[in-house]
Amino acid sequence: MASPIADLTYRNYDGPLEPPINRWWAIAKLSMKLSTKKKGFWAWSTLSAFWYIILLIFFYFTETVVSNVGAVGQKASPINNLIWKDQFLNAFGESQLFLFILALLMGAGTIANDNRAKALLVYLSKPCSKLDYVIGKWLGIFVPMTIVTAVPALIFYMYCLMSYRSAGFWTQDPWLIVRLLGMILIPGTLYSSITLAISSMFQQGRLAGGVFAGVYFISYFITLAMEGAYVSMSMGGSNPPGIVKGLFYCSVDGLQAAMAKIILHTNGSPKLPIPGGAKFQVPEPSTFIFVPAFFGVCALSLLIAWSQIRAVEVVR
Amino acid sequence: MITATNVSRWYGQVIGVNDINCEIGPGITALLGMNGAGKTTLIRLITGQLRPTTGDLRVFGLEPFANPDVYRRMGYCPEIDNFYEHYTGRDFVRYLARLDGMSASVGNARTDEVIDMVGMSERANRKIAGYSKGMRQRIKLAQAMLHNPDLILLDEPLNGLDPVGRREFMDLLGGLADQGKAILVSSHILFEVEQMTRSLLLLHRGRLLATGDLGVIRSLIDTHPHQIRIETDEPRRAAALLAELPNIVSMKFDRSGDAVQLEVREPAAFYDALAAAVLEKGLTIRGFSSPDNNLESVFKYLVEA
Amino acid sequence: MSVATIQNLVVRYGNFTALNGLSCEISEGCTGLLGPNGAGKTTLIKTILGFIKPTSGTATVLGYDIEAAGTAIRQKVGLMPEQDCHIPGTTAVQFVAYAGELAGMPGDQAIRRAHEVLDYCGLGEARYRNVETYSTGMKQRIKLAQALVHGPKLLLLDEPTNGLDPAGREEMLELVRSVSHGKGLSVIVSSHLLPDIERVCDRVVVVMQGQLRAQGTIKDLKKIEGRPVDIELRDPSPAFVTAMQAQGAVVMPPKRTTYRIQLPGLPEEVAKIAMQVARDSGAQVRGFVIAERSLEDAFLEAISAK
Amino acid sequence: MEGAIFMQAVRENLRFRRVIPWLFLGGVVVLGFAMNWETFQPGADKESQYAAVSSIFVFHILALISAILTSTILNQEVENKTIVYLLTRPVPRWKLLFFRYLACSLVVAALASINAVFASAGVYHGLSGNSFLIKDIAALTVGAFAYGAFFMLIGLLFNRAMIVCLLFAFGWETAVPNMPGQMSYLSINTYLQAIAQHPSTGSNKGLAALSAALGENSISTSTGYITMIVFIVVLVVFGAGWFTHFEFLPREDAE
Repeated sequence: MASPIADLTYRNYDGPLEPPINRWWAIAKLSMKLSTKKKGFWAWSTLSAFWYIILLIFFYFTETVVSNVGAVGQKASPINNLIWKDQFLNAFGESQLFLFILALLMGAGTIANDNRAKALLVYLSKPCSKLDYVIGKWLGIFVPMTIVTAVPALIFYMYCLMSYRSAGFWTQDPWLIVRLLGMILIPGTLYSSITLAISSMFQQGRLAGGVFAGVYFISYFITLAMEGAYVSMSMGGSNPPGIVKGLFYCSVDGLQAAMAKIILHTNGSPKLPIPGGAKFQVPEPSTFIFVPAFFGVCALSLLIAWSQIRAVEVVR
Repeated sequence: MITATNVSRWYGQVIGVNDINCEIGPGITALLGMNGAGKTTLIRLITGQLRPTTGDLRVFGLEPFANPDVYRRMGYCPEIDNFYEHYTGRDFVRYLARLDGMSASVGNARTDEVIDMVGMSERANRKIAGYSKGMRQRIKLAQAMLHNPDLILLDEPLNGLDPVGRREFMDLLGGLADQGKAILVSSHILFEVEQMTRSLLLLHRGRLLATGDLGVIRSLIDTHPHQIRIETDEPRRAAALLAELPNIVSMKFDRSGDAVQLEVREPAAFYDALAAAVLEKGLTIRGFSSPDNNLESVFKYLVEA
Repeated sequence: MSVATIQNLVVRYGNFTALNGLSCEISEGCTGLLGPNGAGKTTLIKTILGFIKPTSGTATVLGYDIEAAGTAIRQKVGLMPEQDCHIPGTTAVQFVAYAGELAGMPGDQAIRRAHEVLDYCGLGEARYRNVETYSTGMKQRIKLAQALVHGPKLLLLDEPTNGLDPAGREEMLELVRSVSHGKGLSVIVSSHLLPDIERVCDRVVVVMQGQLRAQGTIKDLKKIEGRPVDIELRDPSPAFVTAMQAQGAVVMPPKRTTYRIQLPGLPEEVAKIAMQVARDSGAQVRGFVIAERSLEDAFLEAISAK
Repeated sequence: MEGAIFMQAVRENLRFRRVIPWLFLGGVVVLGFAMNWETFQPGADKESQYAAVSSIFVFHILALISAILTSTILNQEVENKTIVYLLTRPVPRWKLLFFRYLACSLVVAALASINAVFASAGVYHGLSGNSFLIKDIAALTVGAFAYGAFFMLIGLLFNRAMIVCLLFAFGWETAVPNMPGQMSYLSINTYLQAIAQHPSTGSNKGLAALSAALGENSISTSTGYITMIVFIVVLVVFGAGWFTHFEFLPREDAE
């Protein structure tokens, strides 16, 4: 018989419970919720699209100028000489620093802070496994990272598809959209793996962040040094040896650039339409070395993370 | 040894302690209070990690903030649970012994001594990372006693110790107090404090609510109302006999009919009257007891008042 | 019906044996798990949850085998760990709801239930604040809340009152007591504070050096032979002791102002004698109860027996 | 007592897990590049090769090592709350800070010098023949102390010290020395390069930018030394004063 006054003391939960498998989605969801709450996330995400914006402004002005001057024929517009996929490559290259900062923001602390807060005790006392945890954390970085890379690229693609079919946008490479979808996955895949590995080795998010930044910058210096060497050799008229081209891609940024060039199948072209600038571009690297290298780095990182995450400290 | 005059300390807008006046001498003094009452702040002020915002605090007549002369005579067991996790317990204490100004050999000998005192001799060579909470507490206590200080401050020292460890530790503190050392123990596990202390300081919301030794506490106990339960086969007769007493506030009978519950304002007078009722009026009782006849209820009474 | 059955459980870490052939039966209701530091209590809890694979022996929890059905067990069990733990960067509501989702609750149900559980745990407006700013007492509450959120059938509490002040302890114990009685929820409490165990538990299991030392109801453990009485005086009184001894009473060493006295006769008679003696020797009787062994004494006896 | 503080800090910094990444960096990256530098800068003589490797790698790694290891002086202890054990001992606070700083800087100098030795060994295929090595080690040691003092002060003043330090090490220290005019005088690296007196990288602008040699760097060795020593002394004295005077408590959890 129902009493008019409800019993508000403790009651058990008897609502629906999903079977205790695949809890990773809950973990990924929370990771994303927490990252997107940070102001920095939105600021750096927006900034990462800046090259697309510059391109749009450039296009706008060129067109205005061309139509106003009028006398100059359509052929003379620099837009007609563009290699379209290289515009995506350049925008990607320009966004790399920002994507790194995003990775630092989202990923560096992800496991390290959990270690500090002993959050694993919470995770593992619930029906979720170490695999759920790793997958969840990985997706928690991968998904936002990929979306941040994808949104401006796809918007730019749509814009170009509408406006510049006459300038060869479609005919240059009809498969561009497929290649783009591949390129978009690169930073998410690499960064979520690397940050998980580094983060899992530390108890403090800041230390993990410091080390991640160290790895990024030191390897970035290699790329910079090789670029300097490549450009100066090319200017001097000599053909830079293979090692220079190879090492150019041996950094966190370089590896992504290598993958992007392989996927887009291009050597790249200069950011500003300088005649003859193409010879300063480090050419597309070997698919057979860098595709396995890229996935090797990801796999190795995940392996490190897997071995570092421990369910319980064994108290002797 | 410790003299506080109008000591206040606040953090930004949050007040830690407010206008504390007290003196702490040799023997064990308990520092009581709820979470957030300012116990830790007061201890941090005394150990010179903080400066009072206003007022004057002296330890051995000196200002304690960052003052090595004070630390030479003071041992401190913080409430934190953090160590150099990759050190062994022994190395940790040894290092702190060196910081106390001991030479390596003296430091090592003294380390072994204090580690033995806290019963960690066999386990001291393991890494602290693998220690249980109780072992961590012991190591923290060991380092507080290293340089044989005159004043020892212990912030929640008994947390995580098992009953055997607690007993050993209280005996150890008792022994130190008998040597004339001043020991200030903060705790909120009252039945333990009751067992070891002679005097206490009670903080509430940053203010000093009560100070005194056991005698003072005793009379405090007597000035607040007591709940007394008398077990007897004739509860109504007992009630009739006792109802005449002026200091009884209320009476209640148990449903089972073999006990009566009284609220009494002046317990001292009441207990004499009860004895009289039993001895002179022939009231038979099986037993009586009061849950309020202890420190815990005084504490509750004072804090809630 | 028993909640957990443990048979000959052996757990080794390397060459260190944490549990050495432990067998016990934990029945419904509230059970206290006692033992000195390092006795294997925490290891037992971790093994029950399937964190640690036992070297040998078997155990079933809520009818599931611990080796075969770890996740199924963890969905029906709530753990409140000893250490402070939380999910960094969340508020209490988020944290508890998240714990519920991890256990398999749908997201909308989890939020609703999180609020409900936080109400039981007495966490008010602070629930919208970041967990990292919490005080010890509040951290304990959210730890309990995250253990309760998915409506477990068995709740494991490791030192639930650690770091709580008297008022907080009171509330926590009251809460544990209320959830463990008549709500279809069994509780295992591991604690060093024996008065706490005494307050909330019906039964205890004493573990030492990885083996079972004693188990039974608290009532049984506390019984003493010979029906002595405890007499509490206002102040210590040697005169009272000598006078009682003159009456033929056996007086045991006092604990503060409480004297344990053995004297033949019904309690009513003894009470009368004691009061008379006290009055004659100028002491005041403050309490008179039939003596029980404190749980602490029972515990110390259990662990020192070889 | 001073000895104990110093030795403990040295041991803490020389823990295997901490040192191994730096040795790896030196033994693989620096040595590898040094051995093959001629490929990247054809026709350059050994001095220029060494100078390029040293400026590009060794000096940047120095800043990185310093940024990461300096946090062990204080920040790590504050964050880990273990600082209370040290602050409540009869040691004057300035001594605590100073000897930990000394130990940390020496370890940083040693690790950076090992990198320099790797660079030299790679270019010269052996340990002899490099007249720059000694000067470089001197510059690295001064640099270790200067970065150490600066980062220590940042650690005393800010909560999120490591991020600030890394931004300084990679942002400020790579950009400012290349700035025109007198801006370059505001970078530690400028003075270190003055002490090391590397030969110019010639017309190669790309490499010059990386080796922080684009700016007008006309500081003499002695000016470099004097400026750095004054800088170090001022910062350390200021830091010690600050540490003695102010409270260093782990962040107060709303008690």
